[in-house]
Amino acid sequence: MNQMNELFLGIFLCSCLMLAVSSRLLHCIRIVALQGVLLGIMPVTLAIGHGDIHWSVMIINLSLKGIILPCLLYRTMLKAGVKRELEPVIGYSLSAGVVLALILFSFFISGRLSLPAGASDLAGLAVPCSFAVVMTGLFTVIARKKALTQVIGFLVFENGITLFGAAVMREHPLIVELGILLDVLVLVFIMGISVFQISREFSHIDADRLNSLKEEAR
Amino acid sequence: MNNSLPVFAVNFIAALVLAPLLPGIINKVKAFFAGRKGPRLFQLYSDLGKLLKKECVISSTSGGILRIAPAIQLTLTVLAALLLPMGFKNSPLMFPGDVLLFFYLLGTCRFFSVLAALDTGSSFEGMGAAREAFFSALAEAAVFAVLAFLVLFSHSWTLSGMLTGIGMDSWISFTPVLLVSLAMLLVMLAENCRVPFDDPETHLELTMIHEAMILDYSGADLGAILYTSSLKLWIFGSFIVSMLIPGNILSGWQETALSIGGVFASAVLVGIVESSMARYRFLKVPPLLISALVLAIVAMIFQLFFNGGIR
Amino acid sequence: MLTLSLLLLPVCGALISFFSEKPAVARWVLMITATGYTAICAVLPIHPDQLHLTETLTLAADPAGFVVLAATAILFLPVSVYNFFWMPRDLEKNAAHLGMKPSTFAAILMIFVSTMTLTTLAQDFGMLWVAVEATTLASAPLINYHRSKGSLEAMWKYLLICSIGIGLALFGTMLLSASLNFASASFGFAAVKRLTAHGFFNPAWFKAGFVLCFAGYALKMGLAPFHTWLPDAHSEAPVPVSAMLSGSLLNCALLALLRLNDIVPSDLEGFAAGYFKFFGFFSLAVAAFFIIRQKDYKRMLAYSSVEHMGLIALLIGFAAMDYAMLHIISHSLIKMSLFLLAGNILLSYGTRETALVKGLSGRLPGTAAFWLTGILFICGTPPSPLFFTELVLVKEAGIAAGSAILALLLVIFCGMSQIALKMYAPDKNIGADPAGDKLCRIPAIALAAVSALGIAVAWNMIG
Amino acid sequence: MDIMFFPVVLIVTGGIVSRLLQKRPAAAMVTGAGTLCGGTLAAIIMQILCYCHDGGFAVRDLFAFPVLILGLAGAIHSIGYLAGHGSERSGTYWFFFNLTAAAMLAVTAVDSASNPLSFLLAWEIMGAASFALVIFDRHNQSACRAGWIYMIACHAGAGLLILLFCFDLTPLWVFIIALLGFGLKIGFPLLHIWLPEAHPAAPAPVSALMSGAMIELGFYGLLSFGILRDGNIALYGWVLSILGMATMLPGIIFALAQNNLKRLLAYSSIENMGILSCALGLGFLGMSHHIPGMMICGFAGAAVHLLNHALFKGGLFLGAGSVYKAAGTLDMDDMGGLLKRMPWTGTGFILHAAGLCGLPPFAGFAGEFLIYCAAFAGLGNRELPLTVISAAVLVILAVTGGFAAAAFAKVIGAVFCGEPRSAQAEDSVEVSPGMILAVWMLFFLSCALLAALPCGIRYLVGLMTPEYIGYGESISGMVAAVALFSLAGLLLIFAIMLLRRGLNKRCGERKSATWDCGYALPDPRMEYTATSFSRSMVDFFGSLLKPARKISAPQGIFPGKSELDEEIADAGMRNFWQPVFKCGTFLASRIHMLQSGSLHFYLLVLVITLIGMLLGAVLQGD
Repeated sequence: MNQMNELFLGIFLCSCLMLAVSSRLLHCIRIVALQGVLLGIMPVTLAIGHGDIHWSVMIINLSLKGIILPCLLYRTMLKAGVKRELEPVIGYSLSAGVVLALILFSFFISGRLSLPAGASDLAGLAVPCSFAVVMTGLFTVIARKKALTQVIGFLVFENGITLFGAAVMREHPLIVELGILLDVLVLVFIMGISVFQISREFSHIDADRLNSLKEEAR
Repeated sequence: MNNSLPVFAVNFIAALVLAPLLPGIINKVKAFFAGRKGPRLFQLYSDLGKLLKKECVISSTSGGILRIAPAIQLTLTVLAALLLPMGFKNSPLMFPGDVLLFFYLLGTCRFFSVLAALDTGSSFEGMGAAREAFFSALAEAAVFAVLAFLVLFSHSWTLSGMLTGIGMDSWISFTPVLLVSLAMLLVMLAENCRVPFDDPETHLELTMIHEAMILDYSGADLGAILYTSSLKLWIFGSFIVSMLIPGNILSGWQETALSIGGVFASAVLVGIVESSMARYRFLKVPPLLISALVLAIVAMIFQLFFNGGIR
Repeated sequence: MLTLSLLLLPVCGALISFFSEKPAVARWVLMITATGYTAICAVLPIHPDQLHLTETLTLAADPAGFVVLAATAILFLPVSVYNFFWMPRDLEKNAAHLGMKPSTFAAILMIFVSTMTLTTLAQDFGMLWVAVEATTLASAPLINYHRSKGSLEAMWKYLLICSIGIGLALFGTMLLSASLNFASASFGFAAVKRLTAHGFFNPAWFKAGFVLCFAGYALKMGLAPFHTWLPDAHSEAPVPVSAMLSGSLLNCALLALLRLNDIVPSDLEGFAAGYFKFFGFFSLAVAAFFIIRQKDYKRMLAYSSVEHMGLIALLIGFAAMDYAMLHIISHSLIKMSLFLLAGNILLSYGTRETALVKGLSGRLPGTAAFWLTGILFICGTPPSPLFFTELVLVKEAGIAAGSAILALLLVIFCGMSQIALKMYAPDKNIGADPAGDKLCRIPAIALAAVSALGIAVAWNMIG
Repeated sequence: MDIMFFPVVLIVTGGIVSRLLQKRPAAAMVTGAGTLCGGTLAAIIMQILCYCHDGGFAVRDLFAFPVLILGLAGAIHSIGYLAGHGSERSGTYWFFFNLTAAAMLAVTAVDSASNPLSFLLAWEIMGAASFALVIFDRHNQSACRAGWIYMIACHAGAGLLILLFCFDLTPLWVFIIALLGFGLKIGFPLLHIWLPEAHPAAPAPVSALMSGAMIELGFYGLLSFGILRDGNIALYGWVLSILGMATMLPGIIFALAQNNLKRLLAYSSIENMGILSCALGLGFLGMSHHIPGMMICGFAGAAVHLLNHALFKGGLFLGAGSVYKAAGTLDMDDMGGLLKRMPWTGTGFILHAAGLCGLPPFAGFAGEFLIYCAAFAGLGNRELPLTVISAAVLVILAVTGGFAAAAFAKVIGAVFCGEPRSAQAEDSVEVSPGMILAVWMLFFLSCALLAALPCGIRYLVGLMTPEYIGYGESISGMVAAVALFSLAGLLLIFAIMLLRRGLNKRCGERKSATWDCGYALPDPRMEYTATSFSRSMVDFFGSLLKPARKISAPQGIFPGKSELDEEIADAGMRNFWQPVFKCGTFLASRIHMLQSGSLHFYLLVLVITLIGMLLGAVLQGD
């Protein structure tokens, strides 16, 4: 199963690069959904050969990250009436370069961290991958203007963290795991509402134009 | 020195009695230089006699300082005179530090004369008062620099000790004493409102200092003021004379004559100065007073470095 | 049982309030809930209580947690009482742009308190993270109670920056867990501490995890340079919420940092303390410059919170834990009073701009007097307990750092007092507003309590 | 337990009760004033009983005395001052007034050596409570600015004291920090800027308490904490005397130029603190060079001047308060002729002013006399630096005295003499008896001080330095001579006044308009005002004072309204603090630009910091 898991990780990295170059919001949402599905499956594939498989967690994860959240985002997109990220802060080709650099950087950093004892076999690859996903998420939040894209970026960031958790760690207690999931759900829900409210109030969802609150220079 | 008290007493009474002569002497000298006959030598005595009989007119603006100021000035000037060595004899009332009291008594006189001038509400008197306050503050600097010199020179804290302490040996180191005397002469001219600081003869109120301040006095009050200013002239003359002439070279009564003669001579000197120069513009008065300070400081430097005052 | 009721009481109140849909009911429910909540908190130290969720997962109030819990409770009660009188007046003035129903507002406020309670009770890093994230979620809608472009923007920034910050903390938590080489089944504070104390950890992973957790919770706490969202959120929120955000929420994040600091093994103490010191000092410096000539008095208070979080971080960095706790409690009370007073000013003048607030001493005499008192207190004028904590801090920091801290505190004082006095300055053209001034009693009582605390501390220190 | 403990508690309790009685001003007043008067009186009596019982004396008693006396006088004066002037808030007033007085008393009473924290606390509370009083006056628009400056000074001073108390420093550093920290209270150059702002703004009894007692406590602090036994005594002497000279002369020059009555008095306080510092400096120089005369004269002069300044400046501020109450303004150009309208206050004010200028026959002279004597003693030493500094002190002190006389002549002339220059001054009437009593009480106390001085000096020298009792004897003899001369002078003046009365009864006395060069209708507008009085002196010191004049000169054949407006900004403020604050504000406004409102920028900062932290943490491990 290890090769399969490596393949999943590879898909993760590719999805990051795809996210960097895609301007259509729908496309971005699909990428997030793909990542969500992968995250749902990976604990199972990882656990094969190790023993316990938490099917319930898998189902919740899969349905939440792979289906519900993308749906929420899609709905918000429709409501806000925005389809494309037209003028990002950093252009698409440059973004691709940056994400590539970030991936390399993640490998560099994790190379310097000796793996903890008792980590799964996959950890050597999973750690840099999850670092890369986290950084890509952060990069997306910074480099894109639309509030919705920022939510997507945040979700990618969150996925990176989950990936790390799934690939490197044993599980949290179930209740904590559920708490984390609930938090993410509510967060995206509230963010969605906010994006909707912003689009209604400002008739745009450009986060860079939300800059009325500042210290005025004299 | 057992006969010093009577000598002092005689000199003191002479000062009180003869003081009004000084303005007469000055006027006579000035008249001489101007080729006029001038007022009588005893003119001030007659004036005082006349004023004592006259009705007193008080400004209706006054709040009372005007009335009390002449009494204060007269009293404090007489008290100051008591501290001064007279006829080269120590004052019987002397005590260490009395020199401070001496100058501060004169200062208090001036303070109240300024207040009295302001009390009338007259703009001319205000003008005079402002100038008096300003110039006398600057004169204080010169006075206390002279004092510092005297303390250094005589190692005494009493006025009598300082002035009589400049004995024969002071003639050996004459330069500092002369410089200090010159400074003191300038202070005397300033304090007594003589040319070149002020012109008592002027008839234009705008240019007056002391005369402007007493515009509203009349009767006995004016008499007291005039008498006080002549006594003040005497005090300063006597101060300089005691400083310049070393004591204890003649017998008691000859010294008395010398000192009174010296004061008269200082009056003549003032007269000569008044005849030979004009009043300075007000802007030039502060530099002149500061030069008096500089003179005293130079004297001190002389004393410290050239006369071996310092280890 | 007590612990559970502490968590569930606000939730019940929230449900009642939410479904009643009436502002009056909401106000009453809020006040009653707060009273009950405070009462339970008061009983808690007498009857120590634990709630076992699973065999490894418990909820309990340990000393540090209890301090923060107490700070929350003593804020919740006055804020809810203030809210009782504030809400109708606010409805009167701002009915046109309400972002939600008052009942919903009260409900979310209670949920918010519940999540903060969970933070203080959590005994496990995972639970802690869940609770802190939940506080963000519960507080974000509150900011947008008065819907305006500004509040929406503030909410968005708050939501996004804090979520990322908390995400980092989650990442950090996982790294920490990994650093323990999976030796422990539980991730409770005590267990982790036992492990680290005996050296069963991977230093590199531990450091990375520590840094990420530190950054995440410091962001929530408002330490510079992660404070950027704070002035926006705290100034745009309605005053009861501002008071809770500044007075309680920041403490909760701080508690997380305290937990983190607690598990640091002795050979890494210098490493951890360095972060506390650096970010504490940096916050102090940043706040100092932003307070000077601040145009918005609520923002000024927000920056002052940044400053005080910096001071508390410094106190932790210099290992003066007792005084850090004292600072937490005093700062919460004073800052709450100031925000409530700012609420009075806001209601009466209708603006947050300091330049437009003139003649406060004539218009709202009581508010004005306590406003000045509060500003002096927050700047550490005795009898404020902050004076003593700052004194201890300077003493611990040594002469060079101590002088720098004092200089920055002076700069902050200059800035704050200038603004406060400009508002206070009498103006003949401004008439009195006696109705608006009545609300100053609650902050007044809080300030009196703070002075009493300060006097007690002084008594104790002088001996 | 210290004997001051109960008075302090009584006064504070009274203040709190008074605040609680805010709704009933009369009751608040009775409580506040009653407890303050009672507390201070009790403290004074207890102190005297202590002396009678077992003798002894401590430096702190010297500083406690002004607090007690001015607390008492201030309380009496406040009763009248508050009437119709914020009496509805009298509870607040008394709360803070009592708190200030109690804190000041506590500053002197706590055992500061063993318990610096309580000293620090009392010190801070003193500052904060008096701050509340500075901004008490709701009619004064600029009070808040003044309060701000004052509070910053207090806070900065407290900060320095914290440094002083928290760390073990070398004696030199202790001295420097104490000089800065307490210098902020004393008002050394550049640290003085709060004085001319806060004193005019505060209610008069508060100004009296602050100026007469509080700033002097700065010296108490300096002596208690800054001057260490193992420090360099000569250095203390040099620094204090030079600093004193640098304080007093500019202080009085600025005083001279002011047209606001209380501002002038505030600058005069700066001057007097300079004199005090000079006296202490001379004392320390005498101590380090082993010149007993200089040491004793210097310290005794400082002590006497301290008491004199407390009494006279207190009286002057109270008098200024009475004037403000009657004339409704502090601008001297709008006053005039008040001596006729309020003879008791006016006479008291004039006597206090003469006393503060150090003119005989008042007690003020005794203090200056001793300081001059210290300089004399230094002159006789034949050591060049000491001679030079003594001569310099002598001259500077004299010039300062001269200008002080000029400044107070200006005050008296502009406020009390001549004709009123405004309608309100025209209508002013004498203030209530309590306010007069407070002023005169202080004057009589100063007379008593002069009378008690010879014995006091001998006693204290015997107590403190028994080996120099001979010097004490001779110095007390000198002071006794001064006192006797003063008495003689007063009696003589009285006699001459009687004489004059007799004379005028015979010759007649009548009143007439002031002679004004033949001008028939003298008008108040023609009078010499405060501005014009000091004009020539201000011009002389123009380079220091930099007066900003706005003139609209009379023009044309029939000139219309013409005006001259003169404003003199404080040199320290203008040349130092304003640029400093401007720089700070500019820097802050640049830094404000970082909070640009851009979410992307915020996040970027976040990520960069995070990466920096991570790299730091990971690389550190290697």
